[in-house]
Amino acid sequence: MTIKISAEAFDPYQEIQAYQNAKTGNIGAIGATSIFIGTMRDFNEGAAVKGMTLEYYPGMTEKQLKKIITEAQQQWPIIDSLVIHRVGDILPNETIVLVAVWSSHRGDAFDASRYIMEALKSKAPFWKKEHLVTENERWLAHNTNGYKPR
Amino acid sequence: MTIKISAEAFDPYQEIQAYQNAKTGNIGAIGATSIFIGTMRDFNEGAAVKGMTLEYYPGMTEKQLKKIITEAQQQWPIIDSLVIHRVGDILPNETIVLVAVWSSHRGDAFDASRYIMEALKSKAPFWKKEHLVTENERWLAHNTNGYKPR
Amino acid sequence: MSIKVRYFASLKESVGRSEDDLTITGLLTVNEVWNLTNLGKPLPENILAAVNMEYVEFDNIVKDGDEVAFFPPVTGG
Amino acid sequence: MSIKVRYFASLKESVGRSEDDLTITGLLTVNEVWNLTNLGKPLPENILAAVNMEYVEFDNIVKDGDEVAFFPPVTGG
Repeated sequence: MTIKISAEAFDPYQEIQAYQNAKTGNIGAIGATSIFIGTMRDFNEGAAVKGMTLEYYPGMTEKQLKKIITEAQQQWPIIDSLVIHRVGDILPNETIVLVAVWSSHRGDAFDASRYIMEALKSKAPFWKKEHLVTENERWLAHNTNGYKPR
Repeated sequence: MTIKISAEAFDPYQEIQAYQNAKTGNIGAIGATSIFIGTMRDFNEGAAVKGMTLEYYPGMTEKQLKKIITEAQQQWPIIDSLVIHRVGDILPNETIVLVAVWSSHRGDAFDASRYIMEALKSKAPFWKKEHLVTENERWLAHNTNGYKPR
Repeated sequence: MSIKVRYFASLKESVGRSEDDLTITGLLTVNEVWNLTNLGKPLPENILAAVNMEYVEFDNIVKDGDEVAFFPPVTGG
Repeated sequence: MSIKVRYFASLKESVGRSEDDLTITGLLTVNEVWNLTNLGKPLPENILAAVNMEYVEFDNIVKDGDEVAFFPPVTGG
């Protein structure tokens, strides 16, 4: 389990490759990798968005992420996991969050990565303030439930 | 929608990066990327495995994959998708399959990528013959359902 | 009429060939195609059939020029 | 006893500061911490509370040295 909070833009694929290359044990047991990448869109809730500032609670954020991943590990046989979340000033098309889960079987990898994403969105202390093209700013009020059909 | 059958080993992350870099339209609409990577394990159904040969049905395999992805597109608002499946002789730790789905929202990306994987495993004509460490060979008899808890 | 018949994976190994060319007259079902090309050999359990690269039932009627395929359950991914 | 109080995101902007240091005697709930540091200002709707970086209910008792945080619903990911 590795958790990173990044104040700089990152390439999710380079991060996963570097993480995998550094792995040693258990390689041959990995049959499934489920990855989710959240990216900043340029349009949200009816408005064109030119940028975003992501605030977090240093200490609590890492603590809650660790708790979420530990809960996932208790429910599914996870071989390894990597979660990276961006903070600070973000531009459209940049990566906000990366969740990667390695497991022997695909059902476990899918279930665990989705669980981590949903829990992260409902429990990890991050807050988004959008900078609109109109020069207005707005804090997002709440996240939606990603399990429900919209 | 892009479908590739690859007789050569491929790096799934390089493939995704190259595919994304070649994209033009709709970039700012992408909020979610869900990726599944299936990897060859060195142990399966009670035996150590040193290699595998993947047979397919040229023409029908591509046709069925296209049908599966089209079904996914009808069910979820997918911006783009990439499916690459390996054939031929494969070694442990090599990638067997890559499914990537780009969408605006995470629920759609998760649902669609999982749907494509499950449909691929039950309908796309690929057959695995395992080469065991004992020098025995065996055809796998059937795939399991990845939605059910094992 | 002329029909191409193909076998894949473990079925290809058990029938001992990858394809047959079948020339006959009159209507045929997929099941009858199997019986004509594999005289006396019962269809192994769980075998699937496709006509022109689409899955079909065994009572499906085959037309001139069709490609009929028989194969075991798929195990890709 | 001494308590650190922190505010985040839109709540930080509406209270106009990021933290308070509170020194009092006697037992206190999280709700009372808010009332003491934000005299007369009602707690905005949906605000969450944490003590020492764990989510708590507002009737949770606060101890000397605790860090109490108030913030709006989270919107990461």
